[in-house]
Amino acid sequence: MPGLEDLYREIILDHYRNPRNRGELDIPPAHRTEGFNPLCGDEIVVYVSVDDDDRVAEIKIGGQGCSISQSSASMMSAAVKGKTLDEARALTRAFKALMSIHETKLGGDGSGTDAPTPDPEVKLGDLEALQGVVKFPVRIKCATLSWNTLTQALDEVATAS
Amino acid sequence: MPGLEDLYREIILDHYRNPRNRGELDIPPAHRTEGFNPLCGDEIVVYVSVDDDDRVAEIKIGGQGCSISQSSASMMSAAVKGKTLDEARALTRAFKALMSIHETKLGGDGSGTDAPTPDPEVKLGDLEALQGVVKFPVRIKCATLSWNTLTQALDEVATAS
Amino acid sequence: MAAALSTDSPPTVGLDVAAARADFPIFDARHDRRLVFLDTAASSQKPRAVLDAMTEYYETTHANVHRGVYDLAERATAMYEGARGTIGRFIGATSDREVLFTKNVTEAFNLIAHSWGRSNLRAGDAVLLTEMEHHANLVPWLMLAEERGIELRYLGVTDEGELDLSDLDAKLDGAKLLSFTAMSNVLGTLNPVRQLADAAHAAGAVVAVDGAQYVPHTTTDVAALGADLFAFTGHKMLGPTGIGVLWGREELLEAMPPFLGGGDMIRDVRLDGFTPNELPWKFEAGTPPIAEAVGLAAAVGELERYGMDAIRAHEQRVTGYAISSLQERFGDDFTVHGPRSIERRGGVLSFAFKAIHPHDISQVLNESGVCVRAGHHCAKPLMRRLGVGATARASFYVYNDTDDVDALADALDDAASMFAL
Amino acid sequence: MAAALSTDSPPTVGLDVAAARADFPIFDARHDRRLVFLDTAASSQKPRAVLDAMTEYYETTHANVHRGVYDLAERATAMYEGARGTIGRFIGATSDREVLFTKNVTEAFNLIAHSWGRSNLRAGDAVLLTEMEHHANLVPWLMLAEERGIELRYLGVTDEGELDLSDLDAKLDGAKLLSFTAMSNVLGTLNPVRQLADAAHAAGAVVAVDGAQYVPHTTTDVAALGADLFAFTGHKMLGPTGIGVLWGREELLEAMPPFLGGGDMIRDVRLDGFTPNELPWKFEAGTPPIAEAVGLAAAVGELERYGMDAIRAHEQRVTGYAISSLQERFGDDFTVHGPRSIERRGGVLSFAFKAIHPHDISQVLNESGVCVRAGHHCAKPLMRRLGVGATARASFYVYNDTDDVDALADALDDAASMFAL
Ligand SMILES: Cc1ncc(COP(=O)(O)O)c(C=O)c1O
Ligand SMILES: Cc1ncc(COP(=O)(O)O)c(C=O)c1O
Repeated sequence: MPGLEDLYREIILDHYRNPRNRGELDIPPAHRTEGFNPLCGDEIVVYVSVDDDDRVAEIKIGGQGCSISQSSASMMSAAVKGKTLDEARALTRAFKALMSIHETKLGGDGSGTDAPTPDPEVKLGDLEALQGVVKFPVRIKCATLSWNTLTQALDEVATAS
Repeated sequence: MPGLEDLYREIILDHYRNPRNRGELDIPPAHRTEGFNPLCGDEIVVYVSVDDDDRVAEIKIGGQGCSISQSSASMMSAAVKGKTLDEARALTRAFKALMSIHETKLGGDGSGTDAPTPDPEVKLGDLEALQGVVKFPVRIKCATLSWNTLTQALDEVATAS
Repeated sequence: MAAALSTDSPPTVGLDVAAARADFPIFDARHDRRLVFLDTAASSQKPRAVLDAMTEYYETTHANVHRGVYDLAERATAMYEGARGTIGRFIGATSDREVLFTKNVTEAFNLIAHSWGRSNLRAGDAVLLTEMEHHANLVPWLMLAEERGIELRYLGVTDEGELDLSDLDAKLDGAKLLSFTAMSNVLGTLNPVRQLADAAHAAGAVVAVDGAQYVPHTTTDVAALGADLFAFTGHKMLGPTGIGVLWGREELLEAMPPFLGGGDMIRDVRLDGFTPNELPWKFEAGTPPIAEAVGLAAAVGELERYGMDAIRAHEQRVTGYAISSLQERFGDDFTVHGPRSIERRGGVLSFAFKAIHPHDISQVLNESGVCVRAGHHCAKPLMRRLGVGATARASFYVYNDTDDVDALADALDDAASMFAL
Repeated sequence: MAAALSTDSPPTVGLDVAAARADFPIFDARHDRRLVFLDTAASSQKPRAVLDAMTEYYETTHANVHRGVYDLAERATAMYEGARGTIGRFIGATSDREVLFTKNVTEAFNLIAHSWGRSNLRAGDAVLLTEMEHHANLVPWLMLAEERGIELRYLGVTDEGELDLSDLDAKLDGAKLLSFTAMSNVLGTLNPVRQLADAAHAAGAVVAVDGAQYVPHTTTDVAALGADLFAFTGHKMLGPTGIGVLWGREELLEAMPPFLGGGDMIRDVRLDGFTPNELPWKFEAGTPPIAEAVGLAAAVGELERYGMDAIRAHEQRVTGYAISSLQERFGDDFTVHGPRSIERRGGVLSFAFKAIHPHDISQVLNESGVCVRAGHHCAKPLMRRLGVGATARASFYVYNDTDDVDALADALDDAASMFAL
């Protein structure tokens, strides 16, 4: 049986206690997207602005939720900030691949059931700390919530421009 | 466990093999009523004519069904023929009382769930041979089918006149 | 009077929790740590007597019911219909014709909405619900509202977690139905069923009651409660999954059209129409939950053996201990949602602890074998009313005692140190 | 081709009936006489492995599914969803999203009629059924016809007990749905599912198939059969009561509105509306039949252990023996309703014997421990077509062998002497 230390790694708790990029951005120019997990009531708000080079110039996170959803959002914001849209999407795919085991098995929340193929070149860095979550299938939805919301946000930005 | 001899008494088989009052009557003057048991598909047709003294002057039985429903109908016809309506009704109550145990417990056929109070004066005679049926709850509906049909027929005659 | 609960006279014999625990195989030593199961409000554990009754039924008696002449079929029918009688008597039903088996209480409310609702409600008619309903008593009405254009009204919830009755009469005015829960599965609130039923009847409305959290925990008398329709679910009262019960007043059920169509609910079928069967079979389409009915009757036997008054008193004691000991230990860090008075609540305790998210609480508690539920408990409108996304919820039953509360408290300490913000 | 049955290559290993019987506690010596159970078509007996799986689930794992963070709830969820996968694979489903649990196959057809029917059929639209349908696939449509004014058409039944396909195309013309049984529960007839499905699709109709008598007895591949919707029931295939299955093509289910409303089938609920959950949960309202799903998955395990081809071959052998030996022994006194060729029928044998009423036959047979069903078998329109009020029906499964047929024959002799007319 997996232990709590697999789930609540120190770096996760650190991001939970000290969330990075917490706040709001003016919309416009930024874009705002909400995501929520109906099973546990978690909400994530992603504010994102993309510059002319197709880079994530600014990103801020709002909402409330459990330590896993909050820390995943915090790490995500740190990881994609300054990245190009393509890089952000590749990172998302890599992260979702890390999480994809069992994701469709748990009483759906509509966050997509496609198992993305990751690019082996992409490095997850700190985000790998979230790998322990897959041992707690119920929590996978918490970890992926912010990423699904980001994907939706970037899609909306792409469509709008 | 009750044995078959409790159910298929010789007198019952005799009425089954040699049904009394089998046939039809002209309507009018006679009255015709159909009854059926949806659980087993049994059908009974009762033809009855009532004279000016309120007596069952003639009764004939049609339809098809199992030995219990057919013999019960045959015995009934013999028992009520020549009786007054009141006597026929008292006999019906006495017979239904004999059968009433468990009747409502078996997946309804709408034949009424009232447990009638019998008149202790009423003698059932041969009909008591059907008593063994109560040990076979599923078959009670077979035994009561013709009686319920008779009741309905007499009610209809009474309403019509 | 809190919904006809017998709380004035303490039961002569208290509940022997150690003996009760021994009845439930899941609390066996087989497990690597003590199981502190505090999630009965979601589903109760099952005593050996219930499992044995079902196994024995299958091992000695099984056959399809209602249509067979041979012994097995006759015995299976007698057991199934006997279970109906046992369960009916347990809730004070006067006739077996009033006791319908469904697959769960959710189906029962769908039955009410489809059968009673479609035949009694026209566009513009009002149905009164409450803000503390479980989705089972919300979604069927939302679906009907969408289809038929009926109006849904809601009794509000006060800050104390009780129904706001200040505008009851106004909201009942013109309502055709009042449908509400006898006890909240989130707040533990025991609603004043009789008072609400009387008010509804005075206003000419039919009364449907969700007894899912009520029947398992206290003496139930549907007539004394004043209900016209009353539904509950087997798996929360020591019974198996796959079975629920709808009780209804005979004249009301008699007038309602069938819901599901198929075998057993018909008297005759022709290519151009059908005639429904009589009660209760009119509402039981297809092969019913036979073994489940046998299991639920055995569960009722167990509940009666404990004694419903003893169960209620026991849960009041454990709940009272939980509220006072946890507040003493954690002060303002521990907040109970819902009434604090054990007279006005059952043994379902939703709480907030520090700023720790319910999911994290439940996860850390699990490490000590303490099982509590975290989430919206199928009551999202109530969550919005409480202004939270989720709550952590502990609930108590015959196999819980104050030692479980202490285990919960210790585990909360672990959560506090892990998430010290 | 008779509905994709693998009858050409006999199975390498036959079915060991003695071993199979030993798997079923009901055939234990406990009883005072040998049990000759010939009523599987109404409901099958249950092997120990199925009972053990359910008991073990309750004894070690039970908790409500889908919402809990703690271990028990997570394991219960994994077992419930795992059962879905096992059962889906057994019938050739390609995705778990296509496999919905209901309470029985009757609920599945009500689901189809309510959800697909109400959203796809307008007054005057036609649905094509057959005269040999079970009430489960008749009454929901009769109810919808009454409510919506749709037209119901029926494929007739030939004197040989097969579907009359001579006017198939004419009857399909303009029909929006063809819904029919893969195998008759009265006649044993195996209908040409693929041929019917192809014709229906060519005419633009959706195809729903009643697999209640098919799935338990032969290899099933929903895609190869060409079905769009395919339903069956747990208790006829070694599984428990209280569970049925509806498989549907994903796009079709995706487009269908929810049927029952309540917990688990929603994504969000507000006081003024709700958002349904995704497949398959959209169609599963309330606490599902958790232990029953675990039991049904164990039943599938047992069926796969016997081998579906071996089961089919075994039943063909026993049925063939029954038809030939009974006709040899009783001549014209014994009449089979339905096809005589074992290639075109399953192991369900309705018969007439002398002029003895089926009820009396069943009653006398019971005396020798021989269980056959007597009645209309929930197929009253078919009874009218056959011109009988009832039939006696013997049906065979893994625990039956030719000795059971001999016992049936001997008991028929008893009936003959008792009722010698
Ligand atoms: C062909 C057929 N369809 C439907 C049913 C109904 O099954 P259930 O009663 O489990 O819903 C049966 C069995 O009774 C059947 O044989
Ligand atoms: C108050 C209340 N109503 C309805 C339900 C639904 O019960 P079920 O899922 O058994 O239909 C529950 C439990 O989940 C409940 O607590």
